[in-house]
Amino acid sequence: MTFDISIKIGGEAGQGIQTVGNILTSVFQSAGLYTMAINDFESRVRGGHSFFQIRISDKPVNAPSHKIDILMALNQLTCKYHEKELTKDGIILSDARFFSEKDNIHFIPLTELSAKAGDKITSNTIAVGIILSLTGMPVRLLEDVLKFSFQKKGKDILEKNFKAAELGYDFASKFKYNLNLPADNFDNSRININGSKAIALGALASDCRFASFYPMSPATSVMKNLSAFSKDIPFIVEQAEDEIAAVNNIIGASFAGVRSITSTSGGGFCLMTEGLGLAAITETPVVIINAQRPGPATGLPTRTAQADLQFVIKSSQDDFPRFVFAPGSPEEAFKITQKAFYLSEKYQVPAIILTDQYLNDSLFTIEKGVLTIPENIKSFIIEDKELENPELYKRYKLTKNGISQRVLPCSGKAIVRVTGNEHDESGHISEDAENRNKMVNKRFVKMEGMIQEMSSPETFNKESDILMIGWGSSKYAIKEASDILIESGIDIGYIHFTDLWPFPFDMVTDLIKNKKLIMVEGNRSSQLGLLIMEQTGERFFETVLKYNGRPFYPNEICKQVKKILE
Amino acid sequence: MTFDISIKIGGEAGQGIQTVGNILTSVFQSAGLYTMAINDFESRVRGGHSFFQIRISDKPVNAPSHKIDILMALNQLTCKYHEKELTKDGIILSDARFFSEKDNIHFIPLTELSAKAGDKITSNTIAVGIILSLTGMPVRLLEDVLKFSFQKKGKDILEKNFKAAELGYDFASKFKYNLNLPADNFDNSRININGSKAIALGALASDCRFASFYPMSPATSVMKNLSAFSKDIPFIVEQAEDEIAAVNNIIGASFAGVRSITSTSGGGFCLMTEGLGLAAITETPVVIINAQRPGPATGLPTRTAQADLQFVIKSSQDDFPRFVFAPGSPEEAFKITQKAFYLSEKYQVPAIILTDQYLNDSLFTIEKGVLTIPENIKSFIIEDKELENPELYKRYKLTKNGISQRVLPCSGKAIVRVTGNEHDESGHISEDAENRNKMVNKRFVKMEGMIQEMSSPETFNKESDILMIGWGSSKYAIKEASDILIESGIDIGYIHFTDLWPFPFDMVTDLIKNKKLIMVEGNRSSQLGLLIMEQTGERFFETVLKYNGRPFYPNEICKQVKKILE
Amino acid sequence: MVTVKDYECSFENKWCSGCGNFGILSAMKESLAELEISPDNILLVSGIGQAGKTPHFMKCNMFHSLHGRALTIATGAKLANHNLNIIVNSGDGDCYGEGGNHFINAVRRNIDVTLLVHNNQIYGLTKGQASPTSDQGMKTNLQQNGVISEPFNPVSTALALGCGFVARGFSGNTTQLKKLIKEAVNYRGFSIIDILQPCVSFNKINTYSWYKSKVYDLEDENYSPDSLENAFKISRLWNEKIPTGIIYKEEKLSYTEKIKVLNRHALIENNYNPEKLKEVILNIA
Amino acid sequence: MVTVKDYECSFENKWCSGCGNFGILSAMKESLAELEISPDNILLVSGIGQAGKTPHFMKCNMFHSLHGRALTIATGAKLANHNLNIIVNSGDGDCYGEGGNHFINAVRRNIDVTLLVHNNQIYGLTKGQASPTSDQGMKTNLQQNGVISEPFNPVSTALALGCGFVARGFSGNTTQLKKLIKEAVNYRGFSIIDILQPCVSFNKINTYSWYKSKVYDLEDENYSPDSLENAFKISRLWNEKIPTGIIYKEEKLSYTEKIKVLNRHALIENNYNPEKLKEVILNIA
Ligand SMILES: Cc1ncc(C[n+]2csc(CCOP(=O)(O)OP(=O)(O)O)c2C)c(N)n1
Ligand SMILES: Cc1ncc(C[n+]2csc(CCOP(=O)(O)OP(=O)(O)O)c2C)c(N)n1
Ligand code: SF4
Ligand code: SF4
Ligand SMILES: [Mg+2]
Ligand SMILES: [Mg+2]
Repeated sequence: MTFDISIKIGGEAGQGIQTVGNILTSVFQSAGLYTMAINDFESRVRGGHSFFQIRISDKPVNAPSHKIDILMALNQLTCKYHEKELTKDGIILSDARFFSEKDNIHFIPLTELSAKAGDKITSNTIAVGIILSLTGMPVRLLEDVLKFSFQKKGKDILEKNFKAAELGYDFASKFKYNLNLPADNFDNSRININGSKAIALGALASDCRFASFYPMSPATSVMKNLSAFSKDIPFIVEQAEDEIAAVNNIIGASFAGVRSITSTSGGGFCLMTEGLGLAAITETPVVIINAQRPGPATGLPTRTAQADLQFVIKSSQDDFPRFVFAPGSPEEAFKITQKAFYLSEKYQVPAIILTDQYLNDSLFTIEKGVLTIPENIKSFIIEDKELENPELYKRYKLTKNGISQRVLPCSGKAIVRVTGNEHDESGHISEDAENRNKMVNKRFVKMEGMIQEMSSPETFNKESDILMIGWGSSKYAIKEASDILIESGIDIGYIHFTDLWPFPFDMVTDLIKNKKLIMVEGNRSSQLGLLIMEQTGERFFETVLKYNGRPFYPNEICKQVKKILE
Repeated sequence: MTFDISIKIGGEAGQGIQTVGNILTSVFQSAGLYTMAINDFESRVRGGHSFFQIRISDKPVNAPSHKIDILMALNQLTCKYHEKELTKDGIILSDARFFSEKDNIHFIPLTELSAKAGDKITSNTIAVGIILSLTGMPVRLLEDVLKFSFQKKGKDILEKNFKAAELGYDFASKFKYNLNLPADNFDNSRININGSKAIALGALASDCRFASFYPMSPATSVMKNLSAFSKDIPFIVEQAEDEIAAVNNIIGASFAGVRSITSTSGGGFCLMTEGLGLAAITETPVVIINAQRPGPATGLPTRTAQADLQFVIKSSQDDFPRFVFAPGSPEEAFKITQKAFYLSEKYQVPAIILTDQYLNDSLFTIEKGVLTIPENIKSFIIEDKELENPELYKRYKLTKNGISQRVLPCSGKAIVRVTGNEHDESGHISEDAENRNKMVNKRFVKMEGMIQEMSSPETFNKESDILMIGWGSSKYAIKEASDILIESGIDIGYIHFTDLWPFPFDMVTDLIKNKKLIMVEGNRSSQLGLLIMEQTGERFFETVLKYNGRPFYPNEICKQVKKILE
Repeated sequence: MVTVKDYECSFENKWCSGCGNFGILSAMKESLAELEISPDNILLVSGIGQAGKTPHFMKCNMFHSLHGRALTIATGAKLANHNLNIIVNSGDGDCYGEGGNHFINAVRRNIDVTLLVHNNQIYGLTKGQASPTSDQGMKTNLQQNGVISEPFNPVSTALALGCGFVARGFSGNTTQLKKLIKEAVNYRGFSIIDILQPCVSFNKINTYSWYKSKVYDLEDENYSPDSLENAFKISRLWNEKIPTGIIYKEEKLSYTEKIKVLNRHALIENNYNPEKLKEVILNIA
Repeated sequence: MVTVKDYECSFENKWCSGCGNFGILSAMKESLAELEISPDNILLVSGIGQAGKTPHFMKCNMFHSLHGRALTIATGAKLANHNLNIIVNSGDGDCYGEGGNHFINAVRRNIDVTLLVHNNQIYGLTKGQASPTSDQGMKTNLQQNGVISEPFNPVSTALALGCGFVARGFSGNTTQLKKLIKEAVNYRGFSIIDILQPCVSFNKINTYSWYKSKVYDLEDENYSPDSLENAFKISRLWNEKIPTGIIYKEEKLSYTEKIKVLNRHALIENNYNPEKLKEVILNIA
């Protein structure tokens, strides 16, 4: 890495912080730089305090930094909260209203400049111009991005924004400060993408055609992405009356033969747990996204957490098999969504994907090539003509691997009977004790196949005696922490879990034997730690836990790990 | 034990099997005998096959027997299904329609006899008369019970039933068969009671005054008992529109100051999980009964299971403290319900009681003295006048033990603010990171006190190297199995859990160290076994699992344990 | 030719003898046969309750789902494949109690599904608690002092929500019921028939003869079901006389007809199109 | 004397400036002051949404509960202590969407609680998805092709369900709104005011001026709110003119008045009575 700088734009909700951030990120991307951006906001539409923070480097960066080089303060709270995050040479750019006289604080007269540009709504573009100038980006790149962003708004708006950009550049040129980042390595093999969009694309690349949901942060963004794509592709996004309806809608649609998805967050997932059981006993494939946020109950609706792992594994009454995955990046989100659809249909069990506000709303630079679209989708649906005798078809025929032929209703002569009561092979209610044993075992025997499908966790320096263990979205924060620790002379490894249930206990037992384990998790009780204890009998581990609604930063992991190792 | 006999009455739903069973049980009880009765029925109102099975002894009996001495068959299926359960000398009493010629089958012309008694609805009483005669019970005892049961129906009906009873006695007197049980040890210190009623009484003895529920087997019976009592005591039972409403109704009522309860089963509990989180974050005490039945989804609605343990411990998004109990008998149900109310209010956390169809619907003989009514109920509610300065009252004031003073809304000058969002001490929404940490920790620190309140599991012969472990309703079946095994020369102990969460891991770790463990559980995955692994790191155990919807019988546990030990 | 016999099924019927559900079952079979819809072309969706068991008692494709959720399953299935003929069998508790919110929204969507509510004014399968339609004053084990809530009026409510086909049937009049079911199935949009169905085991108030003495056929009065205001007025009748027949009917576009992507093909009929997807991915760059 | 100032609270208001919620908040404070109800004597219960935040912005006892569940909390609290004055603040999504089933049943119970629905025809807090009351055709990020469901008509539906106090207010007319709130709070039974509330951030169709140009006060037309049929007719008006004021009013016994054990004391006022319990236990032997 030749450079690694971070820019934070802070202000009130409604001031357009996210727009500024998104445009900046796009420009850096088109300059050929790697970026990673996080999005921090309150549960309100106007006012309060929020920020957008971009990290930029010539090498991949995939976690936020705790140090800021440029802090743009659109409200006073930004200075108050974030001044301490500045690097030694870092500067603050701040709007007139709360300008204070310190060496590293630079006054930027946004209102004045935007008046000059002819429209006060251009003030965000001016802010962008200033930052880009200070980082050494050419104005041309900004103009390209503006064209893309504002073209729909008409020529007049576009012109004004061009002008605003230039005013910003001019204004900033009088500062001595300039980071002079390189701007000529554009590489069109990369794009910026957040977790939500990656999941949405993963669903499309799985031939998913139906989604039903009830709005809930931070889960709605997955559906928003699907909605946007649905203009080009035969895809229906249905807004249900509640989460109960949403999950049952997709069970109905999947039963009828269309791959289906829903997306919700904790409280909504609560309401889906009964439907989860229905999917399980009727053996109907469904994919459920649980985008985690801090709870209990409404908790912190727009913030992040990794605290639903045990819940999604153990929830709904009685025992039954399911898949649980937790991607650690947009790449993994895209791939795992496809895997979830494939496995859910293959085994006829529900699959749950745990994401969170951090992964869903953060932008990462990825290789476009990662988003490979498969040429074919393997379907496990049986057609009437493939049946020897459709009249004798039994939806729940007992088989060695627990998987029965799945025929669609009204697709031929076979009669398809499905019930949420315990049933016999033909799908009729049965209270018989022997039949019950057979059916429970039929469902459970699938676990033997399912566990074979689980990828073992990704490992880094796994030979070390000390291993950090994490899961899901914290992947790169922990990875970076482990790099820093190793560099500082501490021999440490890292195990990253994405495939969480059925728990690959054999592989894991081997990996962790006789190691010092440090669980790094976004929850209060170390839920993966407990799961590892439950599944492997491993007894002792240390923890680095964070549950204040904010994502992990590599340096704080380092600090805590060092404290543990002292 | 000088005798230990079992009687089974089988027939269709709607034939009055339960009435016959209940009357018989009452008569045996009034003869001074100990009884234990189970109730097996399908999810339908008429037809099919169901049975009522009574075990009778001169010593306490608390689990069903696999052997039957008298089998009364009111339908043909009874013979088909249960003939093989007969003891060597056992007899079948069967109605004309499907009489078959075997030595031990006796024809009982119920229709004919009831015609004689003047009303065909007396045929059940005739059946009762026959059985009582064959067991040596005097007709007088039956007449007392009939008086009690039929007095509301008028003199005519009562007379007819007396006559019917006598006809039954007369008819049976021609059989050589007679068990000649003693009938003169009536002891009014004992009563027959099932789990539902014990829970309902426990709630009343906790000063609970409000219940809200949505009907669901096998949970409705708790509410039915409370409804019946509510004629004498100021108690409201509200039937809600759904389970979501039910749990939130009781949260509202408890917030307003009245101890409150709800009762549901798995699928209904799913719908309550979001409310569970609301109770947790608002720190509102509530008691939730989850009466288990086999799932997933609708499963086997009228049958029994112990398969929601992990679900109730881990459910609802994010981490928070709660209590989970599982009584093993009506005595324990009565006591634990009181403990649940007490602790829920003391710690301001939700408490969940796991019962099941078996415990709820089975009759046990208990000492009346066990049902002690406390003279006072300790309340943890703070009144305005106890506050130094009501105007400064803060609902969520940070304290060392996590417990804040709980004042009721509109009970004085103090303003009570409660929210399901993360909040500050005063109850207002707060998104502050530091405050969040404090509030999570405030809730969690209660666990330290809570775990001190947990009783250690009851143990029997705990010094043995081999320990069976069970929880909840299977208590006496396992206990009896351990007695039989010990008698047969196998040195074995038994640990019975009622207090399951917070898990008393210290006590347990000591108990199980270096032992061979055999988990005996009514579920497919050995949920308590997994919990013990999670909490103690204990790694190996054998299992005796049953999940066909039927309760445990001591002898089948013995058989399987022997197989394990072979 | 489809006959009622084609709908016979050997699975044991588990209802009480004399139950009003039998009339509904036979009217349904007859209607379907007369409509020439064969068992392999019909999907019955149901919730949990005695009504919810209906699909088990005839030969057909079925989804016997969760208590209260039948309409949500039917909605999903219809959106995935709008060529399906879907009839929902639900109980008064199932549909108007636990499923109340889905009832509201199925009506608002106007999804082309026929809803038959077996309204016995009681929770049958759970042995006799009050349901949303129980009359005030009805006592049960759980309503010791009698029901005190205003009964849910499904007809008035459906009208208020904008339902385009609202009817009331009586399981004791299968001739009329058969006609209503046929019209409802043929209606393009969401159609409701609230069917008065005596529960001989638990409802000792609203018995067969209680209903019999009150019901009358709107057709006999030359009622015309095209005025919403008239329909609302009629919908308030209960204690003296109970109107049956089609109470309101109005043609409008059904939900799936309004969804553009469904104009040409049902969702299930599309093919996976990797080329199109590659384009989408190019566009987001 | 209670004044509006008594209701002031220092907690920062988090609504957008210009939001229609401000009018509702001030009308509420004024009504309560004029009714001489002090902050320590009022309990506000709310769900989740912008409307749900209301109780934070005035001094009062409050339960800010779950999305959709405000009415269920209020019902429990009222049954436990029917001396409480309870007002529920809910959003159109909260009350008619997620909470639809509880809305139905609160009306049916006729529990003595006042419901104020901040109806902005949009999901505000979650940033602009269609709500049950969104007009057909409204486009949003999640409704790319526009809303195609029939909008939920809260007034018609409340009438169909038998509500005894149904009104519509407009947050732009606080004088009328204050009057309505006072009448609703004084009404013994379940009272609903559906309040038209412009969301300046997300609803660009049903704006302040859109409403302004359509609303009229029923009082100005000498409308008398005592005929259910008239009320139903009036409730159908929307596109041209939107009636506000009390649409229907009928006196009847409220829920807690019908519960015998509550005739003398609120549930909370009873004392624990061990003697009575011992009797009960004796009786079951
Ligand atoms: C979530 C849930 N709650 C409750 C139940 C229990 N339950 C089964 S059937 C039923 C009521 C049946 O009444 P209704 O819908 O009127 O049907 P009927 O039996 O009268 O035909 C209930 C409450 C359930 N299965 N699931
Ligand atoms: C169970 C559940 N589902 C979804 C949400 C997310 N959510 C919060 S507010 C809201 C909608 C708000 O709309 P509305 O009720 O109309 O209130 P407004 O913000 O418009 O006042 C939703 C869907 C939630 N908190 N809980
Ligand atoms: S209980 Fe009632 S509804 Fe159910 S089958 Fe029997 S008569 Fe019919
Ligand atoms: S988003 Fe709409 S409803 Fe919410 S505060 Fe802003 S203007 Fe008001
Ligand atoms: Mg019913
Ligand atoms: Mg709204």
